[in-house]
Amino acid sequence: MDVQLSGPLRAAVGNQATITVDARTIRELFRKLSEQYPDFKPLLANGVAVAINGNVYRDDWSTTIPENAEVVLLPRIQGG
Amino acid sequence: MSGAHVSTTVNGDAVQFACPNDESLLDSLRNRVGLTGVKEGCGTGDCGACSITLDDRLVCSCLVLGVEANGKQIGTVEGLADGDKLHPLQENFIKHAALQCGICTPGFLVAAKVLLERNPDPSEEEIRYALAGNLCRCTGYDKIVRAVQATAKDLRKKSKKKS
Amino acid sequence: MRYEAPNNTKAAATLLAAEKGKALVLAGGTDLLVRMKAGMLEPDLLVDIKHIEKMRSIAGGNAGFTIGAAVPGVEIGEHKALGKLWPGVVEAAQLIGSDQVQGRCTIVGNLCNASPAADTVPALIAAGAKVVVVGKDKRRTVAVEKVVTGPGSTSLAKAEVIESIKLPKRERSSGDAYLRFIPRTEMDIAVVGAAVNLSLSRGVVKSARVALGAVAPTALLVREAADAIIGTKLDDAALETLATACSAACNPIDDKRGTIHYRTKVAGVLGRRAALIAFDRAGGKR
Amino acid sequence: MTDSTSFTNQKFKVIGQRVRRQDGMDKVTGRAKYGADAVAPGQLVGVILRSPHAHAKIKKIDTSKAEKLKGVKAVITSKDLPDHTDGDRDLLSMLENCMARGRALYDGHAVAAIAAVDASTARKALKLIKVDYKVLPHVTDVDAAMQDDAPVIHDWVRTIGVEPAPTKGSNIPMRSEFGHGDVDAGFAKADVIIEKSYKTEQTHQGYIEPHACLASMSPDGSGELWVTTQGHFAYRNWCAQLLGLDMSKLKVTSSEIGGGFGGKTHIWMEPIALALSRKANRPVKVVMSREEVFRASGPTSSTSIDVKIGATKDGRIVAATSECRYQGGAFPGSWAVIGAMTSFACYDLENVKTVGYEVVCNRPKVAAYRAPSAPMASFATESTVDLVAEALGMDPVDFRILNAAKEGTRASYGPTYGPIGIGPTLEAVKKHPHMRAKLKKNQGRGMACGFWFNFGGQTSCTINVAADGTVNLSVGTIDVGGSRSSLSMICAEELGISYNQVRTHIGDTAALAHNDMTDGSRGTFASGMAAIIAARRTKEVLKQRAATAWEIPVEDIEWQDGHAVAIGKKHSKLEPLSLADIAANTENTGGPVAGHNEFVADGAGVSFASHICDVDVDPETGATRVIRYTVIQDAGKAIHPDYVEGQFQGGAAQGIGWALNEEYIYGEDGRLQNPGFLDYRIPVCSDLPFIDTQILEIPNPNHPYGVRGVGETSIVPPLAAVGNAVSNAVGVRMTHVPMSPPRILAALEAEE
Repeated sequence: MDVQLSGPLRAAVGNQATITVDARTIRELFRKLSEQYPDFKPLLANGVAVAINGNVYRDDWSTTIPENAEVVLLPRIQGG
Repeated sequence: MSGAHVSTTVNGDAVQFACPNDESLLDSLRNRVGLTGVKEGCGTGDCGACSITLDDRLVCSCLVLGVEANGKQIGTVEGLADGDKLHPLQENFIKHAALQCGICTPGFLVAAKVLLERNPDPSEEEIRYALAGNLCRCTGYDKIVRAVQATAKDLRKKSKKKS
Repeated sequence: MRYEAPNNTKAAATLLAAEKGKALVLAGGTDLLVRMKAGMLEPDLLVDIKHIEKMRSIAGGNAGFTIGAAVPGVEIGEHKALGKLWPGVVEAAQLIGSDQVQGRCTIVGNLCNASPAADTVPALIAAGAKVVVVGKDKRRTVAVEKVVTGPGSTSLAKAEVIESIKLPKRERSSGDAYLRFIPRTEMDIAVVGAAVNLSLSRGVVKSARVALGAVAPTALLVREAADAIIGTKLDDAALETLATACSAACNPIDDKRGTIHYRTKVAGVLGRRAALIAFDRAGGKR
Repeated sequence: MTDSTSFTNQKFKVIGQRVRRQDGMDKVTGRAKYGADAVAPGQLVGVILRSPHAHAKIKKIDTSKAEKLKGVKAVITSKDLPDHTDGDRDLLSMLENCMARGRALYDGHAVAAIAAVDASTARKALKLIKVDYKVLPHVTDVDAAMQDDAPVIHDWVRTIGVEPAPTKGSNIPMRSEFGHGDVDAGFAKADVIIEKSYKTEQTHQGYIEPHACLASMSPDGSGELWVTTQGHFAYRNWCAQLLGLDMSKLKVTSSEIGGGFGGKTHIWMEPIALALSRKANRPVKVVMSREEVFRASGPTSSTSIDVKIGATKDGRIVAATSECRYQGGAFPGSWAVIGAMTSFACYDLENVKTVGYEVVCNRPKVAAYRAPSAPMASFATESTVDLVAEALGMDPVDFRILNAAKEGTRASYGPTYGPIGIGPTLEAVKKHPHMRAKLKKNQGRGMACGFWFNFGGQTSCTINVAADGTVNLSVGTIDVGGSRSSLSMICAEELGISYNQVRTHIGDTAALAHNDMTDGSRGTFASGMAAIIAARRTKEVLKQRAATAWEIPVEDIEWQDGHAVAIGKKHSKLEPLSLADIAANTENTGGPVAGHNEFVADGAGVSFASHICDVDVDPETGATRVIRYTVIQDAGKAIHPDYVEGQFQGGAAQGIGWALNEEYIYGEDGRLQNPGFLDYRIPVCSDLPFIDTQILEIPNPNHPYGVRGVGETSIVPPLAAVGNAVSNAVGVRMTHVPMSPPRILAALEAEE
């Protein structure tokens, strides 16, 4: 599936806006990205959220990613 | 710091405390009399959270020395209710959702009480200016002003009935 | 720190004179206690003047008022005769702080705090008010504009205390007004203050005094601004000359409350607006 | 079904009512206990010495005289706070922010602290500490800090997000970029292009209750902390990590909170209070003064933003860009990221690019402030949107409606929107009587839109059924504005009992599993969702108990209106059992009845608002008064409408204050000049009109009731709504917030 990246996350994957990864859960997605792109790991520690079909998941890495889902990685931001 | 022995009346009760001469009445009330309903938001008279009455005058207790309270009559938020019966302002603040975090509420209640005793039928503008010395950061003042208006109405009705 | 609450003026002056360290007068305390809390002032003695009966009352009438140094703002606001004859002085006193502050603050405290931005000072200067100063051995009367000598400093000697403020005899067809500019509607220190006091004769300004606050190290009595309207019916040209004179008199600073440019410009605007109110109060018709 | 969080459009009995709040009685009688209201036997007073310099090397701290003063029980410096952070840069920054480590980084930065028997001894002791400073060059302005010749505050900062990776230190920790399409191609198609630069000054949350805590540490490493906070679990974790404690040995109890708005999502003097207590082996109370709150807590960013929008004659935006430079204080943060993400979130754009630069300055470390970073970005965007509409000769509301995001729009920050409320709020603006009210000379009307994400996060709660059938709900999200009442309503709704039968409490860190903070408008959303699930689980237990009592299969039982009802003819003789009936006999049916939920509340729905503002400007003084104001916002579902309205009104008031008068003013010396409510001018009662509200309810599909967070969005539109109104009143476009009287007068004179 295609994973879109935004913000500082793009720099971690060689300045690509979209990459292709096969993953069924957020956990698997993050594991594969960390293996493929060493710069991704420190960003992950800062917090990365995943938008799956428009819903933003900030914490639960067990969330499953449906086939053909729109997947967007976002910085995990803070509220007030 | 030399100190003083202060005999005063708080919410109708005789109270005595000893304090250093430079201690604010706010600190005396909170730390020596145990009335923590009187809040400190600034300590400089700008927020009104420490509002009390001193001989029936509305004042910021942070701008009064503890020693100055000697022989005076003090009224705080703790003295508003009559036993288990809330003051109409207290009732209306709850009913009209006039508080969110509630830290400014004691000061507003005391200030609003003084206002309504002086002016039983204040206009919106009069209410807003009378309460300008009390800062609230949660409500935008909307529901506070409405609660005071509702109380003024209730009290006027009540005094009409009596007369 | 010692705290003393004498019951007569002489005793207050004697206490101040006897103290070797720093001795200060406590009236309303709305400035003093803030500074003490901030650690800017560490007095060795506070002399509370609120127990001095003479300083707690407002006396007089048309022939002149005497306002005790310990009278709080709220009582000045409640004094009907004073408000009728000197509405400008009273509104200036009422502008000091919130209702809570009004419960404590005094106009003499406002004066002795010696802030360039004090609200009552321009109004008192415009009114031609004087203060009664009591020392250990003598009393003297001083014009208000002679009391403050610079930001935070006054012409009072160490053992002197102001007992009261005297407002002069009020002539017929007189009016005064004080306006200040603040960014909010309440609770701010004046960015600019302007007071005008005038008397009319047959609808023409016979005498006038114009004073400005927060535009120089001390409040200013602006004679040129008064001259601009004396002998006029406050026509637009006279008002414009007054405004220009007010702006010209300004010697302000840039600070967190306003810029030099802003203060200078707004001093003229407020001077003009205050003159219109005073004129109207005096019964003038344009 | 029990644990499903999908929206079901159920009919409500309790939800939507305006019930009396449960903490109301304590709060109107002065009985409610806030941060500074706790007392412990033998407690000491803790005070903090702060740097008078914006940037200085601390050569030496001599505490010996202070230590010798009678009544002083502990003196600490950074030496008493050894580094336990194990290479975690963010955590170390947090520690360094709590107390300077060799360098003071801003005016007000803590340098040392004292615990003494009373306040006057503590204050006297502070003056006896001698600090030898070497003053260093400082920078406080966001644009100045980005210049090549600016003093570099942290030599270890390397800009993330740029190619090639820099090898040299700077004040720019990160560049981030969002967007899609081809903006150059988009601008090439545009008939009108407006490009404008904006500045906004730093503001503070301005909560009326200063930070306060009572810390009690024992030599065995256990301790308790009573504190005003938006997140006691986070405080527990951070304090334990920074002090090298076991998290479970530190029990943190949240006091009533006197306002937070994001400012109490971060620790400041709490680790210091604990360290003082540990050293003195006595309880220590630390209460910040108002001046300390302004100088040394976490205000919001000051910003500098460029926006460029291109549109075609038919009113379609064809390209939009923004560059957001956000000052984050003395340590790296990620505030510009949010500015860049929210810049164009209200619009449906084919070509959009937003860039954020985080900037470090010699100012206090920025913390969240209600929809953090969004108001400034919105000010720049919404001001420019009005300019584009004007250039096209279009009505600004129609122009926004034409370009508004909708379900299926790809958000400028990446994902595709589900059902959202921007369009409906704009349609509501068009219909609102406010839009047709007459205006006088020097009065003007403006409107603007705003967006906020809203969060969910880790949440746990417990429902306990008492023997009389009344119910306790324990949650771990702090109640900042009445959420305990909303949560009691939810619990009552689910259990089919009355609101007055439920009492909600905030559990301490030992009583519940972890809860994220009350931030991101998550309190009622997340704890509400957790409470729904916990209540549904409780109902399952109650049904089982009825089945046990009746000796019938649980499948034959339904829960109706607070009763277990046996279904079917064969059970027709069984009278329904009320919750109280079941509760009275739990010892015979299996023991106490409770329901729990521990989960991640994902699926917070995004929220939109449109505001309308009328102002009156005095052209001779620049004084501006807001004379009428209307907030229209999508709440998803309003649990307690009074408190939803309260959030709308409070946010709008804060935004109006920001727009007109609130700002941090730094001198040339890098010191804060207005650390008090006298000159940091938050709106007073007489500054504001009544603030009208209109709640829209476009259900969030990911919440059983359709709830969206409501707390933050309302602060986003006011800056631009006021700016647009000023422009329409007196014809000057304000690009610098706050639009204080001197700035407006200067703009008017420049126009002449």
